[in-house]
Amino acid sequence: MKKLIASAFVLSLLSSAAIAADPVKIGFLSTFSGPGGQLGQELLDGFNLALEENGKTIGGRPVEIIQGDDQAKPDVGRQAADKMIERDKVQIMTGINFSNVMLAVAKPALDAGAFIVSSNAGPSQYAGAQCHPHFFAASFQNDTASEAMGLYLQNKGVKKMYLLAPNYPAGKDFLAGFKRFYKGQIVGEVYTTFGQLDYAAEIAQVRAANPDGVYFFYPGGMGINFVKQYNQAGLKKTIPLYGPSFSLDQTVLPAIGDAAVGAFASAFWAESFDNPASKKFVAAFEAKYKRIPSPNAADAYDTARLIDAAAKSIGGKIEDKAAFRKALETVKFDSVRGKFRFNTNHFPIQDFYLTEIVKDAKGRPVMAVREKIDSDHKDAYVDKCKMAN
Amino acid sequence: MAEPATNLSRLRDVVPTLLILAALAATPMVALAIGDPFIVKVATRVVIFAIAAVALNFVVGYGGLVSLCHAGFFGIGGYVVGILAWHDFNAEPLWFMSGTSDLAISLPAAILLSAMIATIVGAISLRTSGPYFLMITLAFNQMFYYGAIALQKYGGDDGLQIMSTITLGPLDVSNRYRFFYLALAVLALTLLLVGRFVDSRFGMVLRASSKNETRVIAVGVDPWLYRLAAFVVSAVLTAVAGALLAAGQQFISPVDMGWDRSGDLVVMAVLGGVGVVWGPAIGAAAFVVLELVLSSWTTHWQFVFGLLIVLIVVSLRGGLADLAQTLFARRSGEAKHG
Amino acid sequence: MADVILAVDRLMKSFGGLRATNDLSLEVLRGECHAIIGPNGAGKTTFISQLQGMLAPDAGTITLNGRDITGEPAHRRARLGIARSFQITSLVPDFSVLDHAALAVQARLGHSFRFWKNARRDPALVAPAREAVETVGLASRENTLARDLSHGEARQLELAIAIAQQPKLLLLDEPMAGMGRKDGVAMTELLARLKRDYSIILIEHDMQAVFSLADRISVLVAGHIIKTGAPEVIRTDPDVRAAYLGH
Amino acid sequence: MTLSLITEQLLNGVQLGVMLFLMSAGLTLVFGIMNFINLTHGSLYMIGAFAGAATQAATGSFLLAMLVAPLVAAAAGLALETTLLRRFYGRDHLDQVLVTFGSILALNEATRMIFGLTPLRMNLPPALSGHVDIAGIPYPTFRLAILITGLIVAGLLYLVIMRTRIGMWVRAGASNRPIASAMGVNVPLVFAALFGAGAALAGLAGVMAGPILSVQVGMGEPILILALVVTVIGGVGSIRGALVAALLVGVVDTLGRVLLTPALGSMAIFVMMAAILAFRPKGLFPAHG
Repeated sequence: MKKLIASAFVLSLLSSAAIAADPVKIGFLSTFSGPGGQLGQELLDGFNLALEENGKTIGGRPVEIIQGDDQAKPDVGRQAADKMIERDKVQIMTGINFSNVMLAVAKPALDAGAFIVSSNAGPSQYAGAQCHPHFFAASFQNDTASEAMGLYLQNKGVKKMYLLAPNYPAGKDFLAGFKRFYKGQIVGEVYTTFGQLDYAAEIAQVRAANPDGVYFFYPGGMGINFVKQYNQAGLKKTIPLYGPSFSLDQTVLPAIGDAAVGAFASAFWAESFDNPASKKFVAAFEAKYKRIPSPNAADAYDTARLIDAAAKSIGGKIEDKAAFRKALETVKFDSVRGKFRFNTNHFPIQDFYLTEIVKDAKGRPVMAVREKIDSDHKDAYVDKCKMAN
Repeated sequence: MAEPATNLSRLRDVVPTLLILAALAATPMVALAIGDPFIVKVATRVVIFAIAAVALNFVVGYGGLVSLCHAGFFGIGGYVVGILAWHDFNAEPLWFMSGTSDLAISLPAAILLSAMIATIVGAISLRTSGPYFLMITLAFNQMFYYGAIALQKYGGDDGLQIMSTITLGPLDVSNRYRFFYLALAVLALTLLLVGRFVDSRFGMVLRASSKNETRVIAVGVDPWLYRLAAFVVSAVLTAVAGALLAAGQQFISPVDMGWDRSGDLVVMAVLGGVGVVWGPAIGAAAFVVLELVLSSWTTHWQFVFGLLIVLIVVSLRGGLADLAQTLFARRSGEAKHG
Repeated sequence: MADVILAVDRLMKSFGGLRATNDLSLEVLRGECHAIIGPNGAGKTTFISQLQGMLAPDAGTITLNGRDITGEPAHRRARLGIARSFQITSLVPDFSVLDHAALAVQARLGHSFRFWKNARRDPALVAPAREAVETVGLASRENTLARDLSHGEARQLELAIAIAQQPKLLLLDEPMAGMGRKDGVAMTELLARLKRDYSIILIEHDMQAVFSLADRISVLVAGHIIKTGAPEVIRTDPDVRAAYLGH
Repeated sequence: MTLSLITEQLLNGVQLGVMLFLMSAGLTLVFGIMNFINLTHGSLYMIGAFAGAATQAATGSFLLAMLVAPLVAAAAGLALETTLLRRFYGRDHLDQVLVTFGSILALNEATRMIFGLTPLRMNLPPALSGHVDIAGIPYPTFRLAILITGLIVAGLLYLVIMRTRIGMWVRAGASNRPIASAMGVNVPLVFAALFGAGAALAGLAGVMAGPILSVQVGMGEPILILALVVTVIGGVGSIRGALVAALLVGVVDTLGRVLLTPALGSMAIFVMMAAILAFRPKGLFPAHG
């Protein structure tokens, strides 16, 4: 067994020994296997695209990406993160998509002195009380997309809403975020088993409650199942579907197909965004990967460019942690989201838009921007954050 | 006349056990020598899963009872340590007692709680046998799993972080080397206990019951109580492994007690070989190390991993232990001829 | 009545519509070898299984040494002194000959909640086990695993296990089933020795063996005992000849 | 809940049950007759769904997809059986679990390498995409079609098993294996055929689930667990038990989700299984004496 471990070690040494001196080392930990594997690949593709456009450099230095698979299991993620930090000596960690993996990984990574620049997961703990000088979320805080949709429906005067989400913390966060701004009547608030396949029973309950709209948060396969079945039940026309972009983005739309057309999503970015950075990104992504990018890919793309811009502003010397932190906090880059800046808790302040799912010229369902919901939206936890100096 | 057989079996069991423990004990020194402390973390994970797999094999390999609720006990052990530490860190009393980050208290608590739960679960599950036992234990595992998710106060699905420093009595075990040797000592104890148990009168009844229940009843023994005792012992040792996992990674989550983790433990045991006490320890090492090495090569590592498992089960009837024994036998055979 | 070790009173057992045991009454005397014979399908093994406790009768009582054991489970009956050798050999494939006998000894000695001491090196188990193994003539094979035994040896081992239990009553279900002539003769000699020490209920198709061993014989036809008597009485009984031996 | 809502939820439960029956039928027979725990059954379901989705994408025909999927699943099942799994019929359950576990990993990953990561889409044919009125409830036509198809298949299966020579052999095999093999049938051939038929049913369930669920890698495992629950509650080897248990699981799961708290709703069928097995340790309709 000792031999096994030793040979495992030698093998990984061989792969890392060939790299040129002084590269920036970035650990990309995400879910690559199992049903969640699609999201990890989406994030990695967005991240890699930005690096390639940049000649595979960060802040003018060559970059080495150490990839890790967390299998959507916190303890597996923890082990992979330990390896990245201790053996590969990564300086920045990114890619993590599940909040529970983030919570298992963040503390040891930060304790070891690494930066975390999240391209996806943005748990409320790190936006609030546990905020950390070296923790940045270039993506979003979990609740904000739901807050935007709640705000929109409140402003529009929609009276009765029915809420659905999986029974896990992110599901509760999303619905809590929605209720933070929506003050109308909530005629149903249902939490289903994580990974549930069939929603016929819940949809029947929705029909019986006859609300003015349904707000749902179902990521991945759950969202595909729910939207298809909702459409088959014939409810989409009478009771409109509203969701955060994660329930209706390009990771699921191709599989849902026409069933999603007519649903509404709140988003900080959509593939139809009309700014030069975004258009360039979408075109490059489609050309390279033969599919439309999702907001997750856009976030990862932004994350890489954000890290690069910050590193560049200090001449690539990210080893100076105080300077790098400062550079990240005040980073200026050409975000695909148009406007982007960090709040004091290192979570983004960004605009939110209402989008509707329509078919594009090629007949593919996409998110089309309808109106801006909120400018410079901040998360709800920033007041709890006492950022250390 | 019985002596030669006994000596042979002792050689078969004791020598590999000592080799495994010695190899593990040497890993921190290797890690230090080549300057890669991460190896110690991997070795710790190997040791913890080895404890659970060896414990599970007590009922699987010797009792003929394939349990799919051992991840549940693994998680129960972890949550006892985690919850007590949470109350310690937040200085909030837990019913009548205060929280603690001392393993000298939380380990016995984990043992006690898992023993109580295992007694109830075992008493019900052991009414069934064969595949029905497999599925009823799966049902209990699902109940534990959803129960842990319902623990919203302790993080629910997000899991529970241990913020305080874990100690063992006056000893700070947050140092990875110290913690590794603590885990290794528990593995050694587990191997010793299970090794003694399977050769004892108790073990004879347990093993005979798994192969021929009718015969055991006919000589005047009701296997039920023996199976229950074995189930409880196995569950308790698994809970200790879970407690160590939580203490070592400072974190426990419901994912650690999902049914697929139960399946992983069974796979480790069978992969290593259920016929010998130390087999599952090798299986755990192979599983953990293969997973780590393969997943660093390719995102399609599960394809290779799956094929390797198929290959092993097709070619080796007694798991990796079989391979080890064959190699050992051939080498000593060659030595004799040479 | 003191010399009756086992009394069976109006035992009934049905499987679906089939009456496998039909109003069966029988008394076995202490120290006798009581053979039960009957055509195939007469319900002999079903009857033995009810005596041992693997099957529960629908009605009737079974009394061992004056104690009603009808409701007792099989393992407790074994502890009360009933030992059974199975018609179809029932062994633990990866246990040695000695292990089997030792298992029976440890069951007799009380509970087996002893976790530490190696059972295979426990003289309290090994010595009596070896004695039982020697009695049936398997001494030279004591370390052989059950799966490596010949058919005849496995039959002998079945007996060794039963003897190691030191039972009050031995239930022998076709101990010679499937044996060649030579093994059969050896087994008959062995049984002749055993009957000096034990009360025995013997089910056997080998009539030569039955008539040489049995003190009394009961004839079972369609789940009912039609006759009980000394071998020479049974041999000449016209009803028995008609029902069983006649063809 | 109103009466019409209860009716609708019962319909939903029965429809889920019918799907589960299609999955469990093959599982319980292979388990009962070959004494083989086939964890790859969920992968065969996945293969059926992918084959169906790919066929529809290529030809646009849902009907063709319905025909191709069971055939591809059966072919995959037969390939697995003849090259690998048949060696494990006589082996320990543990070895069977291990070899099929390894196969699941490899099959899932292979599917991912072929079809990529994005879930596939299956569209409903226009004729089935509307809804029909059942006692005042607008019920999706496709779900009704699943229900009817499932009941027809269940009925046919019942007739085959109860009324034909093959069925007689299968029943004998499920309750007494030695007798079955002593009946002088070409055992390997019949085993393979049975395995293939079970795989075809799993493939059919997969393609019928395609328009409702997302067609993605890993879709087989959750349904495998439910099918195992059904198999065990019904009694291993019993077709009748599988039918009753499938409907029971479908209805209890559906109503549990509606009537209970989320945590309890998730546990409902497992609590039910534990309770049933505690009182009937060999399931509701034990096939082996």
